[in-house]
Amino acid sequence: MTEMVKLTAKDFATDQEVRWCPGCGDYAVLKAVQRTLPEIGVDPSKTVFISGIGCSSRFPYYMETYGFHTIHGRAPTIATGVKLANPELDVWIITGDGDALSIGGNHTMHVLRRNLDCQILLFNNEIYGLTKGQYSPTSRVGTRSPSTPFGSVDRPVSPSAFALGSGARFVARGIDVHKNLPAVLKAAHAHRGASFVEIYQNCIVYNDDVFAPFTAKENAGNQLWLEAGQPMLFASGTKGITLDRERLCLKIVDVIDGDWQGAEVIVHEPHNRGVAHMLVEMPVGQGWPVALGVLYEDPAPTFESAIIEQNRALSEGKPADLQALVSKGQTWEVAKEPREI
Amino acid sequence: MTEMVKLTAKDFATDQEVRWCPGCGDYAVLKAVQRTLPEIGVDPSKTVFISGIGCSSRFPYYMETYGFHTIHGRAPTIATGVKLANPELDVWIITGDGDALSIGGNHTMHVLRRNLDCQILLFNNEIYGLTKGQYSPTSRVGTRSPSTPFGSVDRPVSPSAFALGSGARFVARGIDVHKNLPAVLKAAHAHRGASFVEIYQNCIVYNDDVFAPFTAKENAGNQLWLEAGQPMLFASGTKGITLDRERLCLKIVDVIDGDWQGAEVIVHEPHNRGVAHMLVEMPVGQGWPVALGVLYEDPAPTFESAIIEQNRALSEGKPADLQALVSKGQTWEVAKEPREI
Amino acid sequence: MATATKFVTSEDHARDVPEAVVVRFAGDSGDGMQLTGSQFTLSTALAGNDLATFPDFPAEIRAPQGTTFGVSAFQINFGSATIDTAGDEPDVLIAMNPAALKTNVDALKLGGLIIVDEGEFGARNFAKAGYEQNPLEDGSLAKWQVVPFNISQLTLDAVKPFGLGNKEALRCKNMWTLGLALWMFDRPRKPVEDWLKAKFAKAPQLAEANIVALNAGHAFGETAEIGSPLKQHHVDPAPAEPGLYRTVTGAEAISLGLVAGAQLAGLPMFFGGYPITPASAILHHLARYKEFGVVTFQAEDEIAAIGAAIGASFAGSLGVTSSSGPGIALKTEAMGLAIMTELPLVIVNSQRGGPSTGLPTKTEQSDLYQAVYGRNGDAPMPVIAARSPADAFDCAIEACRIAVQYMTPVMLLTDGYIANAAEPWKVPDTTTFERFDVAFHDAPLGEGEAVNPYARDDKLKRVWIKPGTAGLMHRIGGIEKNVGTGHIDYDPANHQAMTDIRADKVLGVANSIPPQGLEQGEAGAALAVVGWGSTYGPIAQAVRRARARGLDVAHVHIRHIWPLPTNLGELLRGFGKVIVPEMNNGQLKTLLRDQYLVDCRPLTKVSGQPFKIREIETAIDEALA
Amino acid sequence: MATATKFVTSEDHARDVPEAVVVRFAGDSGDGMQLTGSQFTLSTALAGNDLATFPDFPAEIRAPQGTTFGVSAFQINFGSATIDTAGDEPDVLIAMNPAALKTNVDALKLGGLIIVDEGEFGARNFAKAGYEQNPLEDGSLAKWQVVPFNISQLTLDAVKPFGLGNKEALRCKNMWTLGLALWMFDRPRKPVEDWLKAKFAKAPQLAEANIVALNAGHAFGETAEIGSPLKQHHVDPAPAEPGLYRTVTGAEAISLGLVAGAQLAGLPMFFGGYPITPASAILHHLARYKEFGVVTFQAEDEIAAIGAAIGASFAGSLGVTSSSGPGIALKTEAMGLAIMTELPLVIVNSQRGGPSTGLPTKTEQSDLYQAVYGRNGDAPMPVIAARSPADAFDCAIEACRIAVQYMTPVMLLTDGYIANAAEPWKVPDTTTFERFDVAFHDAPLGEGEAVNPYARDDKLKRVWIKPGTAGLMHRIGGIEKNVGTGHIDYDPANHQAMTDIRADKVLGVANSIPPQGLEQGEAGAALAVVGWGSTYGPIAQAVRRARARGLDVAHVHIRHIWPLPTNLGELLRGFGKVIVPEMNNGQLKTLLRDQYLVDCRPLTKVSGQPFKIREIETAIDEALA
Ligand SMILES: Cc1ncc(C[n+]2csc(CCOP(=O)(O)OP(=O)(O)O)c2C)c(N)n1
Ligand SMILES: Cc1ncc(C[n+]2csc(CCOP(=O)(O)OP(=O)(O)O)c2C)c(N)n1
Ligand code: SF4
Ligand code: SF4
Ligand SMILES: [Mg+2]
Ligand SMILES: [Mg+2]
Repeated sequence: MTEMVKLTAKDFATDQEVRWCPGCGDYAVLKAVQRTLPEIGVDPSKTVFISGIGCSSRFPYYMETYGFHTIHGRAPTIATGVKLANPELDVWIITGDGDALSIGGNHTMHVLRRNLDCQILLFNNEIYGLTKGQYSPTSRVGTRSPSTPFGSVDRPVSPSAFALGSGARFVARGIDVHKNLPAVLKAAHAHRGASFVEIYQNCIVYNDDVFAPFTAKENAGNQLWLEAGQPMLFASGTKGITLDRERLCLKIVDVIDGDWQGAEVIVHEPHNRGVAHMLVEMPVGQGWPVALGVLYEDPAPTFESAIIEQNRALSEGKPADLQALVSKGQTWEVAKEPREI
Repeated sequence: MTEMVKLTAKDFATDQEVRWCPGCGDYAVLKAVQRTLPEIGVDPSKTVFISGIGCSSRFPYYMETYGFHTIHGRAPTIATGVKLANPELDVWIITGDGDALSIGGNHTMHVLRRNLDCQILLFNNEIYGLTKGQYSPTSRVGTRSPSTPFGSVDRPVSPSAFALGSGARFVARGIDVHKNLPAVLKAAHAHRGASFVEIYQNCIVYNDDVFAPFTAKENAGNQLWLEAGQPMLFASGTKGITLDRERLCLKIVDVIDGDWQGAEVIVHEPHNRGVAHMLVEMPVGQGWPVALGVLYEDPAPTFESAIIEQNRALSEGKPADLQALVSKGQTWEVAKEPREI
Repeated sequence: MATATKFVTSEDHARDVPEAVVVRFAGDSGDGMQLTGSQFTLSTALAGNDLATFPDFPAEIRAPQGTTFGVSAFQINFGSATIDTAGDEPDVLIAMNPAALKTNVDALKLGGLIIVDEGEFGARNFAKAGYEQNPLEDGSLAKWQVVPFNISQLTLDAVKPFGLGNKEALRCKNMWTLGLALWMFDRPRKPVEDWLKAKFAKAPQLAEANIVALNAGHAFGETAEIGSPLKQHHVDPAPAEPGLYRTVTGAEAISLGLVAGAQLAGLPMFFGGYPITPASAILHHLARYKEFGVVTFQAEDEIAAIGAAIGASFAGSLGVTSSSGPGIALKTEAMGLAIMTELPLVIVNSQRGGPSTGLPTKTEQSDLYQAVYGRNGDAPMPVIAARSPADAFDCAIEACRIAVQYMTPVMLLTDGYIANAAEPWKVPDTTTFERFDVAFHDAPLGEGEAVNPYARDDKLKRVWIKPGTAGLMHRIGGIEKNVGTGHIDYDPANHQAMTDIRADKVLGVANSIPPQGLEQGEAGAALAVVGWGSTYGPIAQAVRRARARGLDVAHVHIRHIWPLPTNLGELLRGFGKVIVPEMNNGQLKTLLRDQYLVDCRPLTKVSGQPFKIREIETAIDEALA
Repeated sequence: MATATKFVTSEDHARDVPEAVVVRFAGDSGDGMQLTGSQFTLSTALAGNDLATFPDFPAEIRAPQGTTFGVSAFQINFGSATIDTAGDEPDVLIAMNPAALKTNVDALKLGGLIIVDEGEFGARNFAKAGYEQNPLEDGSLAKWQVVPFNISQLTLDAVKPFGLGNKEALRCKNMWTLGLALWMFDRPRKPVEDWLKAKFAKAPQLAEANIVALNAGHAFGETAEIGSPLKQHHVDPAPAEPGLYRTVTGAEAISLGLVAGAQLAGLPMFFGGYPITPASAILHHLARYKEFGVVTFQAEDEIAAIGAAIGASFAGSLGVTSSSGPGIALKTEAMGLAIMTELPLVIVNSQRGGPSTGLPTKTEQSDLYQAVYGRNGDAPMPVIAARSPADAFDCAIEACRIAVQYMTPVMLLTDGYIANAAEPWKVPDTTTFERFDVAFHDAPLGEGEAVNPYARDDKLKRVWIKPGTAGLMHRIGGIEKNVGTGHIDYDPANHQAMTDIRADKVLGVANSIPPQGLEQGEAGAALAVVGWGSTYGPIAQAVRRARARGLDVAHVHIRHIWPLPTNLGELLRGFGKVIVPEMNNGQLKTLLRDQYLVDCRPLTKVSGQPFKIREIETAIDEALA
């Protein structure tokens, strides 16, 4: 890449045929990423997509960048090695709800708490697509699936709540086919540190329309798109979120004639962690909207920069003298003429 | 146990010599548990202590109950099997900060989100005791240890914040040597579902006095003991916690002459999840107290009861007829006289 | 297969009254070929033929339509004689599109019959399949007999009255094809109709449309004026013992066998699993058997799955877990815990192509090393292997028996081929099965007596004390235990003693198993073909053919991989030569050579595909040349 | 050991001018015996003796004082001749309390010397140690020579001037004891004094108190009027090649070797680890070598540790990970990924007693099966084993060489004994080492050319393309790859081809290693003792003694466990008999019998303790009887 030509989405597509089911939400995310990267202006040869196993984890094969399709749940560990070995690389982790939160939950937590500089795109379809439709840790109670033919009984985990609890410094949400996805991706990329993005992705084969209550056109009013410095409004601005100062929890208020101040609607401050916790835990469905966009952002030092900096500081002025290293400690000389007994 | 005699702490002690370092905080927790169980009136033969690996995980050997000292990080998985196989058993999980949050973080999350009825005692000494003092995921930035001789750089995870993010319905905190520990243990036992208890435990050998800023006698004022329906006061009632209604976050206020209402000090409602999040995330040290006692409690159906109930409902009236089972599906008869060709 | 009573050579006969036919259905993943295949299988079974099947599908859920990597195929071999494999070379290939033709035609027998859906043979599909021109026209299929129909159009015409959308209407193509196939082999349509009605109970219109398509395909065969290649064949029923039969896949049979095993042990069963191809089906089956006291648990990962199963065993259930290669690898550490705590546990490994993610939907036998040797420490564990879908039922029971009678984890090896393949199964009379009821230890302690969870019987089995038992509280764990008390003990002599006990206990399992027999041939034969697992079918047929040609060859098939039957060494030493065909690089071979110092020669195949009979026959010829 | 030049029999000589002495320090975990031992070792090395050590400590951090399971011991064998083991039976036992006496006295040589701290011999400690009465008085030690002093009191008296608390003052006991030991063997105190000053740089008063205790112990030896048992011995220096020497433990040597290996490859090193006994020390050492481009990462678990190492290798570093049995088990799945993606990786396994948690602080060789066979799928991987602390340095370099020259994960086996034991090491001239610089592939693509990450050289090594390289973007992963393009490919013939390539590539490593040599004896000897790893010492001594007695026995010690040296089969077939001593139930034996059909007889010991020379000598005698 000596001459920097303006790249297009096509330049980020490989010659490999895309192998998802027709109609799968993964296509839309792939398109969005392929469109966004040239807009950000990244160098494909400095970009690495790392995934685990799952339908979504096939993603790297379709990106004309470096890529590693690893093993189930372990993408964050491989990403950590890649980034520590070469912090110049721009690392994207692609994962699913099963990959990131079932088998891989621990690594997801640790990559977030350590704050490795990377983007984590979690394709949440609330199902195991690749293994043919078993319920996942994000599936709702009552999900019927091959492994739960009479309905699942365990309470799901909320990816974004889990990310926050794990110490994430950037938490965002998007929808596979929504036009705002590129903006969310750009924000994630701009954030230094681990950017956690939960993408609601429709699995047309095993969990079709599970997000329709807020993704369907007629339900778009249930989307609360957050923007820094802007009031938390939804339903075309007719409703807003405020804090119930009695019960110390969030509350929905009607906004009359756009007077959101009057309704005491909260202005979104992405660095407010307490509010972020409440936003991700809004009981979606029961009249509550889904919080989308950048829910929380408050940068902190990144893991790899701290490591690199420590290593640099400690090795400054110390030559890598192998002979000196092996000769260290308390040593003794045996004289030229060996003593024989 | 046909006749129920009143048991004492001694009845819960085994004949095994306790093998922790002299002065280790684990002794105090062991004592507290051995004292509390007879007070609750549990049946030792229906009680199971399950642990992973670590100094703390030696605990079961010292409890005259059933016990399983398993492998590193996996105690929640074994506990899940025990409880699903026999929901009558009273299951305690004993784990350390490394065991529960380093290698075992994923299982900790899942046992919490599933809400298995059990008590989880996490001995947080912010260090790996058993392997001789390496830093752990709860160690503070800058911790010098054999594996981080120049100080650790990664941001620690907060056990209680992680538990909440994982969907815990009961989160409490205690201190190894504090007189309130039995009360916390009782509350945990009384809660139906997964009760998460973080115990600050002093490792006298590898991390001595790391909690002294709030555990030392002279620093007891930094302990905020929460009680349902009571105002959040600390420093002998001279300070309290309130909500900054501008910035929507917690704030410390001075309480003059005990007028906490005047100072707008919050009354602790254990089921308030939003406030619980803020309490566990108070930046301890920088003038902030440590929230102790039952931080959050809001019961939900337990995993094993839901499973058992579903299985019961589905098998009701269906005999376990093995012959019928193997004869299922589309079958055909081959006549007595086999046709030969 | 389970019902074999008489030996009849197959496939080598003249074709007029065929005794065995191999049919392969191939189409796009979305074409429903697996359904077509399994319904055809059922009708074949009902017609009394012996049979074996081989479903072969892509790793993708639904790859883009029309591509070669999206092709899904189903092969069935059925006949009036004993059938042991899904057949080397199809006689008939039904290809629903150019990609299906392309990927499958090379396997077809010289002169075999190709039926294609002409309606899919257009330029776009040629391109996707990588054909430069129309293969139906360029003479490239001259070795075979090609019969093209426009199945798409014929289906659309047939279901027109239902006013379905184009896409939905075309979904009935597979039933049209099935109808034609049923006609070709003179089969009743009723069972399929019943099945369709049940399947589409909530959409009776779809059921009807499919039935109409089925009938249309059948009628087409009856009435269409097609030349000789397409004619009706009747395949006589195979000889079989009288009784009730059903078809069974390996995954089903293992599930049923585990339920039976737990019942025979008198225990509730706990199954901890995590989905993975091709093991998931066992979880799916068991999730439906609630009335048998089966608790299924979809864990967060394979480690949690085995951990929970160990916990359940500790609590007094029969713990079972299942996975395939990568997941079994993850369970390794916990298996060590089960070995050390001497808890019963059944671990089912449905082997697939490796290493790593490998070829998830393909079959292989390459986890034998892992099963026998793949743990830290000296960690002996019994291992048994199923040879066929029906045999998997017996093996699952056997695994349960060993687990509870010896207080040990047991690994049951099966593979992708067995898991998915179906074969007829004579329903056993379960009331005649020998029980192996577990007696939990619950005797109250005597005066001054201490609980000893490591007290043993003369088989070296330790006592199983259920938590909840009054007065017998005790602790177990993964650290070495004192041989006399069960307390933690690091003493050197004690570790040696416990290591010896663990090894001897597992070796002792050999005393409870039958001596190794011969499938065919005599002890002392010039050549023995020694196999294990799903190579049974091709080895049995190959040996049969070789013996029919007068060769002195025997077939030994090993179920008990560890410990090996006590007479095996002697048996092997008696043969002139020994070859060991395996779908791996020679793993059982290592075991046999180590144990018996017999020059067992490996015959390896690691392609994700079962052996062909011919491949083994060739090896026999070479060995005896 | 590394410095052996001449053979001199040891221990069997008359005792007046001893040529080898075995001393064992034993005390409570809190008594600082490991420090005493390592300082004594250093002074011994400085005195020019050859030596070997064996630290033996409990799993507990600090078990309750005075108990037998809390005893920590350190044994050293040193002499004026070649020393290969820490010695079978101590000549001198220094026991700091009754528990230490109890657990160690039985190993003592008949007539050996026992020094005890009388101050600890009170009723409470007898009870804790399980003595019913005072062993110093009941005649039970009559076989040995017992010299009791009140070391506690003598130490308290000595350090009184410093006004330390009782507990702190008693902490100096170990230095008093060391002082006495230094006197006994005529050693300078200066190095210990220097070390104390450095150690207590921030508390000079403590340094002084310890030095005073050290001098007091020494002076006590000089002046005390004790009978004959306690007298000064001078052990002459051992013959050694001239040069610079230091002591080194296995963990240190591996760390240094890894650094050297990465340097020779011209790569930065990435080390991903998770603490576990006895592997942690490698992480601890490497964490200090920042200036060598070493990045250490304490991961959340062993899976993350190897995952990160694989990621680092993908990114162009030399990835290294390390653990012991249970942790290695957890890495199994990821090893498969490294094999499939053909990335260089060094996996160090510091073996400990198993199975499961087992005996974490004890030594064993029971992970060989796991190393060679323990993965799903046909997953070949080179395995090499270090025989001693000093040898571990060379082996670590060799592991790095194979990893980068063949693009493969390599497992390096060591064990708890090697990891902790120390021996003198002639510091090598690293400038003479042969480099194996890595050439990353970065040639721009030609017209119409596609990137092929699986393009190979004639050693079958694939190209290594660093992410960040302009224009060579590509994707790798755990699914089977096309042999020609590197794209995903499920084709049967392709899988067979890739399976063969993976196997052949690893087998090809044998072409880059020296042929198997003999440590002692001749090819064709009546008996060969074939060993691997840390059994080197006792085998070497046992064979030496047997040969000194005129027996025709050879010693073969295998470094390259997989692939085995190409001449090994021929070599083994030439011997009359072969015995294979292993600290496991016969694992290398399996490999050898499988590969060569040679009747290798196992000699097993699974007690968590190294072999005694005598045990092997006895086996030699029996084999030749
Ligand atoms: C160790 C291991 N266990 C299990 C599997 C099987 N497996 C592959 S993907 C997957 C879950 C996929 O779910 P998700 O991450 O949500 O991805 P999706 O397919 O829905 O995009 C499972 C269980 C595996 N490949 N490896
Ligand atoms: C699989 C595995 N990895 C690593 C270890 C080594 N190990 C034992 S305990 C432990 C950490 C202990 O820390 P923690 O859980 O905080 O317990 P503590 O000793 O501090 O009570 C480690 C790393 C092990 N036993 N097993
Ligand atoms: S199964 Fe679902 S997630 Fe997977 S490719 Fe198909 S539609 Fe997409
Ligand atoms: S090392 Fe620390 S945590 Fe472990 S027993 Fe000792 S004091 Fe307790
Ligand atoms: Mg999913
Ligand atoms: Mg800890």
